[in-house]
Amino acid sequence: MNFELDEGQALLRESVTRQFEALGQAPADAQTWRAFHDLGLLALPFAEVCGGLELGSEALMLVMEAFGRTLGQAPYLQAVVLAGGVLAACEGEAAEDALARLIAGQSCPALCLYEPGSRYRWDTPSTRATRTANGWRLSGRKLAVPDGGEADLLICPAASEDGLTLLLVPADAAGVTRHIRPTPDGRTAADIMFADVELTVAQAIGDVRRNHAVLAAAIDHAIVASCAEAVGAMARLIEITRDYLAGRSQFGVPLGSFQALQHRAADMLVAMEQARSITFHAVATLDAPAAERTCAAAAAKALVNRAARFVGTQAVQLHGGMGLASEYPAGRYFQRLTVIETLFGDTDHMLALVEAGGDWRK
Amino acid sequence: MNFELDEGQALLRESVTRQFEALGQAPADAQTWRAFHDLGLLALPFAEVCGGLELGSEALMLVMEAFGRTLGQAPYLQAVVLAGGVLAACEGEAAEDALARLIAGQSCPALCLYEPGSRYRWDTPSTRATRTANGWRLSGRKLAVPDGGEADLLICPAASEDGLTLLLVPADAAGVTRHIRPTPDGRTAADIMFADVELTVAQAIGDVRRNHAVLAAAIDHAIVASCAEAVGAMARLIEITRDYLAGRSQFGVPLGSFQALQHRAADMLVAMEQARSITFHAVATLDAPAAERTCAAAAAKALVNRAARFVGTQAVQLHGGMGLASEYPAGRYFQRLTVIETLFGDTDHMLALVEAGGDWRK
Amino acid sequence: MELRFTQEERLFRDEVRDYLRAHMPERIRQAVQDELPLPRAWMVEAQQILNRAGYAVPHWPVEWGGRDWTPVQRAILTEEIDRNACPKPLAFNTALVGPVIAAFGDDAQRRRFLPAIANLDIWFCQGFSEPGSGSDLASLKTAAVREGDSYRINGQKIWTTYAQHADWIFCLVRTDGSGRKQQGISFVLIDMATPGISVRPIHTIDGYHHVNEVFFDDVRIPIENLVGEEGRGWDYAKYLLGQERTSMGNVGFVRRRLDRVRAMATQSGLIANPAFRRRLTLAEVELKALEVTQMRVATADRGPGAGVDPTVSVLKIKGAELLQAAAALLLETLGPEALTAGFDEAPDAAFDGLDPHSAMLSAYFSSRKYSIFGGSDEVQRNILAKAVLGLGGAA
Amino acid sequence: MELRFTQEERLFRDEVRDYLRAHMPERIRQAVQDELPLPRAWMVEAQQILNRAGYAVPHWPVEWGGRDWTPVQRAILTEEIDRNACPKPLAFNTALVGPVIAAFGDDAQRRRFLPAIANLDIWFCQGFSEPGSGSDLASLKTAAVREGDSYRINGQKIWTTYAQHADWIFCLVRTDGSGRKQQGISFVLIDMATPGISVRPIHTIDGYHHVNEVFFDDVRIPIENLVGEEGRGWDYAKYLLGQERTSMGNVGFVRRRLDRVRAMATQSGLIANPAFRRRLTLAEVELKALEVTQMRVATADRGPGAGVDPTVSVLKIKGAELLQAAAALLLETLGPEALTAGFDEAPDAAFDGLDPHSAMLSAYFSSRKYSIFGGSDEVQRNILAKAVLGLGGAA
Repeated sequence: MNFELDEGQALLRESVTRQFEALGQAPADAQTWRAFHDLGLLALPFAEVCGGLELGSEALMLVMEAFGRTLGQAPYLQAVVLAGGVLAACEGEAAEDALARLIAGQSCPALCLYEPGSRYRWDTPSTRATRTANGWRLSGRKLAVPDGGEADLLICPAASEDGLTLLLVPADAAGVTRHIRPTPDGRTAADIMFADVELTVAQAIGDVRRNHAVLAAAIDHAIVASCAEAVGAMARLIEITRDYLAGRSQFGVPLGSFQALQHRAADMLVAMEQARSITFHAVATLDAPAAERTCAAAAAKALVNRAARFVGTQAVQLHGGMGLASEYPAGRYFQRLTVIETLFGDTDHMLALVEAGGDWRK
Repeated sequence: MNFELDEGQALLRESVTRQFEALGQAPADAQTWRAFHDLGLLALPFAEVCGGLELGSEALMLVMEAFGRTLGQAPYLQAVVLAGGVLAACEGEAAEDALARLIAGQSCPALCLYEPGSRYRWDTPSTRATRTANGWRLSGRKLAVPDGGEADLLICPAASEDGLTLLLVPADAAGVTRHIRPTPDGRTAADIMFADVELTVAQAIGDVRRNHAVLAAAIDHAIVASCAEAVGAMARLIEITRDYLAGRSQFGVPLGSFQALQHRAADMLVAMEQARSITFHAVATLDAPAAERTCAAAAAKALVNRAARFVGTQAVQLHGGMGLASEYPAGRYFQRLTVIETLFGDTDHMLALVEAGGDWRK
Repeated sequence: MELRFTQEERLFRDEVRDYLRAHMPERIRQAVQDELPLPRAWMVEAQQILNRAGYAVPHWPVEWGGRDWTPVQRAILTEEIDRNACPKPLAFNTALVGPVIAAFGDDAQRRRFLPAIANLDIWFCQGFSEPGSGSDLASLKTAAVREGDSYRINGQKIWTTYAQHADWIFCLVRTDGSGRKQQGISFVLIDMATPGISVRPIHTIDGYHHVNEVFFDDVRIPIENLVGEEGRGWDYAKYLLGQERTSMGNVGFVRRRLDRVRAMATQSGLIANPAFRRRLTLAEVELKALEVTQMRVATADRGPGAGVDPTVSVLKIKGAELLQAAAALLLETLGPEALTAGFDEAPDAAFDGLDPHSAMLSAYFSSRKYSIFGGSDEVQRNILAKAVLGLGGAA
Repeated sequence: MELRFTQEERLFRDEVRDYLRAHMPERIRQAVQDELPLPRAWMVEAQQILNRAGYAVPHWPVEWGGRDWTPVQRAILTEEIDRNACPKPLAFNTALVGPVIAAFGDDAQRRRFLPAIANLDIWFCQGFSEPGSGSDLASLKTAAVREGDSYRINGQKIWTTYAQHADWIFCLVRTDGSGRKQQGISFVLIDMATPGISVRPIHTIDGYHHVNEVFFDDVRIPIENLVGEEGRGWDYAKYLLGQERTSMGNVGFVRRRLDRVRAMATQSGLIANPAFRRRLTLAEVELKALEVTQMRVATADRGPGAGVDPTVSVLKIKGAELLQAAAALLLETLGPEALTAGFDEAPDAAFDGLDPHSAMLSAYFSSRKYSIFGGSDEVQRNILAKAVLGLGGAA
């Protein structure tokens, strides 16, 4: 056991962070996506046989942490980790093609998980897929798909007579309507209506007997990736807060000399370090059997959610009015951390998942 | 609405506090009980027709607060508020006699509520009362009766063929065994075994159709009284902590000049004042319909429990090692506050009671 | 000691409630209920409805529209306004500049401003904070130099709420820089239409535009706009701190938000989750305590000028905490839909047809300000440590 | 980066675990499991069992019984000792006085003391704190005056754990009062049987007797009992702060306590209450994070004398918090029976037949000490603010 980066990991972290800082926090565009492609980020988690780099979970964690530190705006979590994770786990030509286009930087897919009233349960969709003469007809409504407005390809889980069916739907297919709404982190999410969308047989990917497991694995990977992103964002936000406290005076002395504020900052650090530790544990457990993996991912997200809220709100508090202004960075980190809190499940949901996993404590 | 004491209340508070301080924290004895009698405390809550002073809930609150401030050791909460409350609400000669003896300072009764595995539910006892030719036979086990070792008369709720039956059992009756154990506040509690205790018909007091309501009312009054005691203890503990911080130096400056400690003390004050407010609300609701009264009492206890834990643990923390030593007052207040937390129900139980009461928010 | 409302107080409460429900338009109450940002015109309309019944400035001197009410009555009014989802009177007008003009202004100022302030015919904003002053208000630098019959003002104010709506601004300015920083501060009124004033919006993390920077570049105002004596502005500002005590807990606001959480959670079924329910119940219990704390503060009212009552700090700290806790419950209630439950519309945009969900995430972010502005949590704890606990001299 | 245990590390863990389970008597493990105060003889017995396998002082120099293990192995040992409910080696001996003698003592001291310290043949207690010193350790006043070949010592120590059991005490004493308070402090070893020493018990709120006051009244000790150089005691004390890092989180202790809570709650049915279960699950999740934090601290071990690693403060703060949270869950699990679940027996009283419940309430009160002793939470936060955040100069 050893927590030091090896040479390759240190190099990866350095180059990715430098590149992300250069890209800044402008909305992601085609050029950004091209840069990601050239850095190898779009191929990073995938198996070599699919054209991926197969760099492993630790590498993905480092990339996500760099995202968090720099408040990167690109839909990497959605397209590569979540949707890409599903595509990579499904056999068949359609999924393979879609993955190849993602890796080549030609496509940006999105997975549509939640529905009105579903809360964080994704495994029993109300969206229906019915068989037609030529393939499938899809109807239903999916909610709050992060970066779903930027996707050209939607992966839509639906209930069919066969079971949990995964359908690949081009975003511009007839019958697809997207309502794209801004989210507080300066990005967007889409509410998506599928109204009698006609699909071919080939557009149903995967195997209904395995789809639940495929989705669960991809979601767990995305949960852990979001934890790493949050850890990076918290670490940077604590630095920003420290600099603010050290640089600003009140009543003739630096803010950072007030012990109550010092101790608050220390508590933020404690929360962040604990979040980092549990994220390490979840990364180390990503290849474990499914029940153990899901427990570890949920445990990590539970603690990361709590830390994100504490660090985010206290950073704003320590910044005073400045923390509330959108033009200063502290508030923007708080906004992204809050968005991450709402992804995949809040603390209570995650703790319930841990409990459902039975005796995960070893 | 007005929170200032009127003249009589101010006088009561002053005289009771002075008397309690004179008695000190020595274990309660017959002399203490005599002093209580002479002060009118044993008659205070009871109706004038029973020989009581009928001073009202506000007066009882003031007395209990003075108890808390001075860490009074006498079994007043148990004998007068809880057991006395049951006796006063039961008709019949046995209950009336017992109450008269209590008021006269000749008896010290106790109510036995909990059983192995019952947690804080008192309304479905496993203790059984069965009819005999001459009256009743009582068998069962009651747990952790506060000050139950000092009682000469035990009120024991039991299940019988009639329903919830209340039996008056002399503590020295054949078949009664008490295991008296010290509690952390320097007092004692008794585990009590009733093994085929033979009782007369007259020793069953009250009316099985009303017993549940009688117990509920007495318990609610005792809950609110315990809240007032905790408020008094917290207020005094905060003063003690303030004096310690102001009087003690470290690194060449008074402890009280460290802002982190100041803010902790301020938070203790906030918690105590909120506990005081919700106790006022509960006192004001003691005469309301039962459901509303129980909700208000439970709400008060929930918040008082939380405040007691925060104020108690933080007072110890701010005292450092001194807070852990039994011979200094801070730890003893913490001990009593912890005991109060365990009386009648912990925070979770109290919140569940509030929820069970339906729409208590008005 | 009388821990319950008296019969008279209950009747008073019913009277207030009946008036509010009868006269406040449903569209305004619904918008307040949904925590949407209100258009300026609606806020004026609402205050005039209150003022017509004497509900805008009951704490003022009777000759200027005040009512000779008990503190409990005033607290009941505040609570009913909040509970019935009515907009509160604009605090800058009724709680801040109005009482100062009433107490320290001259007769001409009183006649000119007080009726217009009460009726929101003139909208005032507040120019106290400056960049760099933070909680150390007295370090302000905006300078007013006497030149004949006028002052020439240069400097900058920040966090000025509703400067974009305001007709006038009341400012603390430095008229003398020679003594202690608390000395040489004066209290002046400035017409926002005066040449040399510019307003720059500060967009906040709730997605809205409430606050601003206000710049003064050689702004000339007549000396008649000085309130009271030159150099005593700090005293007047401290006088203000003794005012507006009963609304500091935001009790009614918390109540509305928690009621909304319960209604939404009941509809969605989330209420069946006991872990969630306990958190909601605890918040409701805390709120009940805060209601009593508010009444304790209100009835301990020691009149204007009596200085700071430290229990107000308990109210302020706990009120902010509960408003934030309620906002967090709102977020939890929304589930994944929280992601898109806000940030959809520009402020003061066409108002009809706004998704009632749309302001909820904004409310979450906006709630952070309650522990920062109006005396931060940290300042309140300093006050408690010093005033109540006798602990002081801290860094 | 290798976030999992290696195959070798897993084998090592199994080896340790097997030894502990095979050799540590069940009565001792049961008493540790029940958090009962152990008789002195049992603690000696347990440490000798550990020492026989080289488990008492693996971090010492190899020539004095140490093992040339990796930091991960040492961390695994600590955790397995805790997890299998074995008593830890007496920290005063193995983590504190031993390493100082090994590093700074002379050969005679090493030969005389180190084997006996490792085997608990000599029991040391610690004389650092004094009345009035609190966290400001260097303000100590106990004076050692050189008189020929001996020191004459006068003064008082406080919070001396197990002074009633100890054969020797290691003390910081003032040998020179002229310079800065950190100067003129020396590190000496004192036989507790020396005339002039008296021990007064301090009873604590957990109902037990762990700590004491120790009085020195003209106590004479030979100068051979000075460790290292006169006047450098403060340096040696600081050296100690860099030691004993991996056990500061009390990870295994928290684990045992939480396991006990879960077992009791499962038996009583309380586990069916989701609100309770969430609290327990959260504590377990926090503990899992703490286990990783502990390994991070262990593997970042920079050797003796490298000074303070601030991440240790995270471990210390969070370990205490979790131990206290677990104690609170224990209290909740007991329900009304908490009232009588402790305070029943005198310390070191006849050991058989103690109710296994009897120490639980004691555990609740005892847990408070973890955020006070060994560098209070407040001191740890100061360290973090200064060392990691670069914020300093506070009052």
